[in-house]
Amino acid sequence: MSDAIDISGAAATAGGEADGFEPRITAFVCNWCTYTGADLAGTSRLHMASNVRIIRLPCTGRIDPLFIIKAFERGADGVIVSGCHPADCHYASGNYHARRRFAVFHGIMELIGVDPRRMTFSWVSASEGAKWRDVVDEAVTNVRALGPFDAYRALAPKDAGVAAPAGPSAAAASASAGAKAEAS
Amino acid sequence: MSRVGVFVCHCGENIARTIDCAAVAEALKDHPGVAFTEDYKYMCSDPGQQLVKKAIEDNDLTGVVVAACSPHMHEKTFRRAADQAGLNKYMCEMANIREHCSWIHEDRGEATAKAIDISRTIVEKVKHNQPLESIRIPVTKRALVIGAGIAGIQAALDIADGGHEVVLVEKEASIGGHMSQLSETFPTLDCSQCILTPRMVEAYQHPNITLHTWSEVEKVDGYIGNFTVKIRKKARSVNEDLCNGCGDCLAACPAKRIPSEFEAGLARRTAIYVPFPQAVPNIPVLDRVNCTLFKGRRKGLAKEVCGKCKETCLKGAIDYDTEDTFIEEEIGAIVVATGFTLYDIGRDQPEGLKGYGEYGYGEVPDVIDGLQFERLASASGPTAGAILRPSDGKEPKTVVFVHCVGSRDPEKGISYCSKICCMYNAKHAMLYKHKVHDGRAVAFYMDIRAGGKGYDEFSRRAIEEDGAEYIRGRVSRIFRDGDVVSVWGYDTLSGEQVVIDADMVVLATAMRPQDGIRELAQKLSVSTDEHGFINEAHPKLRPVETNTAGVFVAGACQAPRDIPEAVAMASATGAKVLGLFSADELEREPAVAVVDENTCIGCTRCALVCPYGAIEQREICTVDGHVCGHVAYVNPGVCQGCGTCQAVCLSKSVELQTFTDEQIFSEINALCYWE
Amino acid sequence: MNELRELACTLLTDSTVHVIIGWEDARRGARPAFITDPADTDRLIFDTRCVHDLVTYLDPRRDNVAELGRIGLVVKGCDAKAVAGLLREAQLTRDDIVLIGVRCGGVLEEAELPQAAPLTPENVAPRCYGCDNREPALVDHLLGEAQPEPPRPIMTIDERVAALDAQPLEERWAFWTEQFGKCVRCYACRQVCPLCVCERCVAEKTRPRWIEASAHPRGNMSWNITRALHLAGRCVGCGECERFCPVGIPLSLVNRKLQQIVGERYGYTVSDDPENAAPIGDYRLDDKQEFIK
Amino acid sequence: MKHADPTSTTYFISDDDLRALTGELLGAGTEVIAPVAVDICASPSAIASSACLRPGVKPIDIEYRALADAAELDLSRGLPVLSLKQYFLPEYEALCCWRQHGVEVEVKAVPTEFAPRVVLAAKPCDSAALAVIDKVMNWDYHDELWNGRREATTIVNLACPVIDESCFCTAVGAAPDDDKGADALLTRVEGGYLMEATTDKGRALVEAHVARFKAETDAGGAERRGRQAAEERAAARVRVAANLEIDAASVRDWIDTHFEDPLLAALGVRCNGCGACSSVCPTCHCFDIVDEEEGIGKGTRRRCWDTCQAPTFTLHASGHNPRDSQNPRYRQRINHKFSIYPLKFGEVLCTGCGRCTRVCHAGQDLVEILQAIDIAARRPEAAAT
Repeated sequence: MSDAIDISGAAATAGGEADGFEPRITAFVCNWCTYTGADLAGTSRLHMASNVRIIRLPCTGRIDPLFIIKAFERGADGVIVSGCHPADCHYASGNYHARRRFAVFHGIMELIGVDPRRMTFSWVSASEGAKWRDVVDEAVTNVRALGPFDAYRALAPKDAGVAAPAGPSAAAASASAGAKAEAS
Repeated sequence: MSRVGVFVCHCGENIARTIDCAAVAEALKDHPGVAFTEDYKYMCSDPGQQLVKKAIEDNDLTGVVVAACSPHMHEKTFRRAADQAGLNKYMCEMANIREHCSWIHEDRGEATAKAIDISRTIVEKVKHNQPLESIRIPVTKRALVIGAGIAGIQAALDIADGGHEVVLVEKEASIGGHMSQLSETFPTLDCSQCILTPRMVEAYQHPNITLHTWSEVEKVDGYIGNFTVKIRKKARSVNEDLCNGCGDCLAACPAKRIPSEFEAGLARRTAIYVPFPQAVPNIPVLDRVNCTLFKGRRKGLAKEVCGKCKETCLKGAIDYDTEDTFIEEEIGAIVVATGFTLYDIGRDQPEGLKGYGEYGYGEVPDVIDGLQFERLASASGPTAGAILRPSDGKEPKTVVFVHCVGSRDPEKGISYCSKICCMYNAKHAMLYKHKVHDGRAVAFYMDIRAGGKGYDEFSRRAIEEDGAEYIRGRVSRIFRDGDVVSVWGYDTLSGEQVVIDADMVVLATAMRPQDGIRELAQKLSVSTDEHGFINEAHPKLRPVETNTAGVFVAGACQAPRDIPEAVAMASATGAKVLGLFSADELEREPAVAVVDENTCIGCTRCALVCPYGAIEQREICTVDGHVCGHVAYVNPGVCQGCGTCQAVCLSKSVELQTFTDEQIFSEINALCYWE
Repeated sequence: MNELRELACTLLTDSTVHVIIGWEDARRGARPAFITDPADTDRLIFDTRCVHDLVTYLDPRRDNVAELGRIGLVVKGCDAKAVAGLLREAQLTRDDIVLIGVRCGGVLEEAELPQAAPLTPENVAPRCYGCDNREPALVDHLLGEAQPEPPRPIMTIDERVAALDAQPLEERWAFWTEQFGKCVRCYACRQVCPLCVCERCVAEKTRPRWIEASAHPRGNMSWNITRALHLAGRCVGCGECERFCPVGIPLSLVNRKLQQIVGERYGYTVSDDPENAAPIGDYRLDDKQEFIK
Repeated sequence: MKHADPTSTTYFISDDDLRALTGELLGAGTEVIAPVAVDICASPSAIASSACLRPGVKPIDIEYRALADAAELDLSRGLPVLSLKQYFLPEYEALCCWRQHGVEVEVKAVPTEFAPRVVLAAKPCDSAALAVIDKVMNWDYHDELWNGRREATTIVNLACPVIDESCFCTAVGAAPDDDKGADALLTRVEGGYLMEATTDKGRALVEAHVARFKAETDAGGAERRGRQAAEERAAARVRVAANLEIDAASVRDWIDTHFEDPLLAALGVRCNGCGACSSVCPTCHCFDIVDEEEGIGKGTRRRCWDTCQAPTFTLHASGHNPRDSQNPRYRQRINHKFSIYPLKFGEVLCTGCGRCTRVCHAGQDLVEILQAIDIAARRPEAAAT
């Protein structure tokens, strides 16, 4: 419907973007290690890809897999989850609990057919500004190679009268995503 | 409907160089719920803050987003400003467009676009912020000081003089620590005992200080302002109230050949003993391991084989059947001052360390360590201050001092510099030369580290005035060669191999944290570095705080320290504790979890994962008051706000204030603006 | 069977319990039975059609079951694991129920059959193969004589999961989007799950609404992933979710995959020992983290 | 050649013509919905179900689907898993969407006109259900979306070829050969079908494709086919009636006056409240309205199926829930279908398709329940004791 309101968050991901595609990556990071590490990267003027948007949380222990699912629903092509190294958790054990949760989530997403390279998990301490830069750049490179996560966006509801979210149909999308998965 | 104000800071050129701040402010104008946007050169400057306050008042803003530097930098600043403008301070958040954007990107277009996203994200968060009140928790104005060396004593005295009770716990029989073993102290060469003893007595007699010697911290519960500490008073076998310190029991004791810890093994003591004459308290303990009576008991002999001390004690203070007792203390703040122990070059080493086979694993007589030399040089020591070597009591004519034994030797497992050795070696060389005028003092060193008031002058004096020979180089071998101790070294300046037939060798062995420090750190839930030294909260800005609120650190348990540093740290902790005690309640960020009792089913998952044991089960009752179930309850005093409970709650029945699901959900939602 | 009926009769007669929850024969096959009158105990049956995990009736929020009084529950080994789950999560007090265990040699895939059929590789419920709890320990009474091992199904669940894992990513994605696409969000899977006992399911939380309510592929994906994750380390593999699903989504494959993950990574197998703490909510310092940079 | 006589309403259409007719409709871009056998063992799904692994006949799902090709048309099938309801009240549908600009909100409603479409071989219990729901959809509020779809759709029923132990349409005033809610009825006869067009839409369909139909006026089999059809249909009714016979009126009144009766009050004990019965029910029409965000200040308002079997259905904002357990919730289901609705609209809110019974693995059996209520209603004294 030409006159419909475009409410599709991922409108700009129309297939045409495939060339010159810029991945959108959401990072869920803990306040004490990785967020501070990212601050250090800044104060050290370490240049890195600009595709990552950080959401600050107190601890990786606070991160619910639903955050990641919602990020994909909202058009993220990839996610980064990062916190304190084991034994460094500001809250003693938050990251240990998170580690188990992520392991299970990671397994399920793989079963379902989500390319694990769309999800980067890392430990980045407050003193590892350079590591943060590397994590960001590597994630961006991986996701750029995989292409837009149209397969997930294609799950969006297609209502009569509401402009359907851009991107190919579920089948086509999954196929293309698959093709990329195989290619890379 | 929320009315958020967005304030974009140029940070001079720091942000403006790569981000078009005006464009960011412009882009945010029509963001749903945004009522005011502005960009300014220095938002944190006084006029900048004025701008924020004015905007809050003029546009009755319900939330504030400052797009500038990291929240770790200026969040407090702007929250204070918001507060002054009558807006709840927790309705103000920072969008980090400097560290996370302008400083790490070059392309102006990209950076500006990202800055807009970041700002939108935080606007979305603020739209769901709740006005919160800081949490107030009562403070028990009693301090616990663990370790009664010079640092512990100093901290205890400062706090006690500040008018608050102190519980001082010392695991040895006497307070005083290592300083009481020293002869003279650098760089002034004043007598250690002379300056320490008055402090020990003062601490002992101070009305505000409760002293527990021969005691250890068993268990620590609670949190800042409200710790409960369980202390183990080890069985002393001597009633502290009855004993008058006459010393008859010592004379009576038949077991007299036990190496004295205080004399660093250079003298003997009895089984019932006082560590040293000036001990505080001057009350003996019975060393049950070496006591004849207890040996008999361990053998299971029918009748007691000894009992002489008890017989001689007119006060009837001795009781062989006392056992460890426990006392619990309510505590508001804790100072850790457990000090150091010396690295020992022997074969048996704790994990990660290696001994010095090349130096004979400490089995060569007349190869001693610094503390042993202190005892030799001490007027109150086994030789009454005469420098006589242990093997045959002969006065050594050639003494070799070896620096950095263990220290700065990653190969042996210790990479750090023990810091005080350069100074005490100089002191030892000096003391030796003062006592043995015709003697030869040779020091092998890596570098001379004499930073400190009067320190360099002091070490030069050893060389220039007292004629100590300093050889720059390491010692490769030390072994007994007939009557002498042969020292093979290398002079890196002349490039020559050096062999010295010494009469005695003094090793400046490294300083290590006390044994058992890791266990203690766990009880206090503070972290330690790879060597076991306790981690400070910030190496520069919070050197005497730990990452556990209410636990402070002083002296050599944090890193190698000399006396003035240890004392300075101790007084610093004193100031911190007094500051904490200056208010009846302390304020905490309301970043705590809150349970929705309507939907919680009391499955206890949250309680299982809470690192602080802040979650307990609470009964809920129907209107007519009969118990109809259990739900989780989060103790806001204990909760530190990690949010792990919320992530594991299946029904999302617990919310972490300041990081609620709605806030995070909306931040993720903001990602839709990417295009 | 008589053993079961007699015990039930005694328990009801001497008011040890007020209701026996077991299975009965009905017009369309076996189904849950709620016996309150000793005279009715001869309705009780136990045969290969008794597929239902009756533990779902112990959900503390089932007031209409609770008001029947003290419960005597007939459980197979797999059901006993679910009871342990409820005990573990403080949803039940052991002393409040009487557990009547039945030695089990496996069950059929479906309960709606005129009479019990002997188990064959074609009709056996795949989950029964390799069952490690055919004689529940967590019971007050254990009835029946020892049963033979269930037959090996044409394809075991593990083989199915393996077959699925062997597919390339895009095949798996196509498969699951198709399967989850069918979901009508009736939440039958949740309602029958003996361990889904939340007062308010996360799917019904509205502020914020993490899981979209309407049955479009995106909301369905979110719901199905979340349902699975919430059962990680808790699922006892009773298969009721899949059996009740009106559109036939193969949920037991997801559940099984989760069991494999916690099994391989944390050496955890769900058992009917209430002390056997769940793996999620627990941790080891040296937990595997090969997927973390 | 002889063409169909427009005045007559009974025609014969051969199997080939029916397929051709379907082809024409599709060719003209008309959506054609019909029961389709879906191979649930299509790879890779095969591993999902043991049924697919068993030797011999492969299982299939029957679904109402929009045909892609006339060849898919297969009238031999039984009852689809989901009823025809989903094509008139979809599992979810947009009502409107909104977008916020600053403090302004722009709202856009969805269109309520729909392209014409045809349903072939609809189950009589499904079409009848639509007619029943029409009542509530045009009561205090005229539901444009529902009615829009109803008007745009021509429904051709097929007299039931498959009947099982859960069918009871005849007990609730419907029939396996009913044309209620439909525009025409097909009955299997040798060589093809008898087609009775009973509404203008039905007749219009015939006229539009008149070449495909033969009026059943001529001799030469018409009478035989008529008899054959009549016998088939009568036999089907008898088979259904054998499952259940009740007096719907006395059931209605008894329920109305026995709200607290133990028989009604304890119905839900084995029910899990999963609501699968409502999902598959052709007459359950309750929906929830939800606003689903697509980001900041933008989203869609949708209505989606809801069920009275879910606790949240009646949960008040206060936390109070008038139907606080499965007993009152299940009673509500019976009450609404067999008493409240009939009393208000003169129609039982059930067409006896039996899906709820088939789908329930907890053994809730509507046939059994209605039987019990019927007995109670006929012999009040029996129920009292």
